[in-house]
Amino acid sequence: MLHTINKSPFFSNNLESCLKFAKDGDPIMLYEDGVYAVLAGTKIEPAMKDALKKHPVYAIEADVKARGITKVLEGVYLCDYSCFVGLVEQHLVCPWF
Amino acid sequence: MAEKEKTKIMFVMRKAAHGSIYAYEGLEAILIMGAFEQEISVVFIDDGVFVLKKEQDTKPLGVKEFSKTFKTLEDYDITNIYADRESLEQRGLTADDLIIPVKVMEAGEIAKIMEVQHVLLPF
Amino acid sequence: MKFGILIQDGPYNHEASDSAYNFIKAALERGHTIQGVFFYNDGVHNVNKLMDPPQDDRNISRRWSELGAKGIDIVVCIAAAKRRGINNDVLVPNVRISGLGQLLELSIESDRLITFGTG
Amino acid sequence: MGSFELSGKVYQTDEDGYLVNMDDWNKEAAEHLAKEENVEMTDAHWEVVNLLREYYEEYKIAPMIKILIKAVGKKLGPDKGNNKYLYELYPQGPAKQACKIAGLPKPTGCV
Repeated sequence: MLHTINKSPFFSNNLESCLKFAKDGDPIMLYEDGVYAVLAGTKIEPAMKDALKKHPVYAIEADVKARGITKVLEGVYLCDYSCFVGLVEQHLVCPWF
Repeated sequence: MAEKEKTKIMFVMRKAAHGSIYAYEGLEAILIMGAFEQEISVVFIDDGVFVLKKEQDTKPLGVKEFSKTFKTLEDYDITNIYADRESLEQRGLTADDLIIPVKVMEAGEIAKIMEVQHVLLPF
Repeated sequence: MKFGILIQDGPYNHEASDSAYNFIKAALERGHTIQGVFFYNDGVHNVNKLMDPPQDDRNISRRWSELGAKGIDIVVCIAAAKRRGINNDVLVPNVRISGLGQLLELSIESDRLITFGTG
Repeated sequence: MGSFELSGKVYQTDEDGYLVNMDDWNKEAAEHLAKEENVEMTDAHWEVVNLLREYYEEYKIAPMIKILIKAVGKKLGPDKGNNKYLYELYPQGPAKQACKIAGLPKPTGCV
């Protein structure tokens, strides 16, 4: 299952809920304000580092760049919409709104 | 997918009842889509569990008391209705506080049911 | 593959319409079919032809109309539309109003259905 | 939008003749709405209309035909809980006509 998140983890519990339900190995796609989760040096960094051990984590690069996020957590794959589509080809989508 | 195989569609309800329209329009979607005899299921997670809270009195607010409409789901043979145990517990609720019977489950069990769906619809 | 797209929120207020559009473009480039786009909730505002953004901004309703012109089935939920004052008179071309049964059909016919919205 | 007047009271209706305010409903209004639908109200007709109102009170929704048949069957017996019986009473469609006479909101018909 591919989990998609479009809200900042500083604003909503969507990422938290996603991590509770996601099975080890499930990919996570961060887009829109969801990409704030990849910012290094924040209070959710420990949770993200833990998540990165269990899940491939992707973030839409256009959203990351648009938000001035330059310090990206190590291990996050920055990707484009083609890559997003590629993940949807392989997985059922579970959106966390 | 084989022609006669029913499509598994799960509604994932994570938002409370009256602060936004998602829960209500989600319910409308469940009722219409439920009439086409596919395999519909509904899961209540996070604030979604508040949608089923008993004793809602919407008269003072002047909006429809649609929590009662969930009771009609069994007429549509929609009986696969789940709630996340932890979401209930964190909100001080138990299954007895809800207007319809639900299967209370752990997140891991719910995730397994999600995985076998054809479509997950968030409301 | 056949993709179905559900859009639950309106244009401009939120990035959902842009993300959906970018997703669809990428899917088409990868050779996939967009089985249909279904607008529900405030998503019905996406295809209002009265939309008139400033010159230097994207025109979101025109985007959907252009995708419709390419043969993609763009459907607006009638119940959600009625509630919000959207009817045939204000729709951009190449878009139609229909019922939630269409969302069910889209769910059945698509290999994957993906939702964009605010929540 | 339209309206009709009975015994000095004005009832607002929508473009399809449904009552705008459910709370306006009474037997007299129901008789009037039935006449507009060319339905002669008998005890059998009232049984269905009353059941619809009870259903709405309990579930806050007008049932679609399939569900109405189920509910009628449960409440009034299997000989009445079928398409044929209900269509004999309400030839233009029980969900539509009986709902209108019962003063319920128009079925969304979002199918």
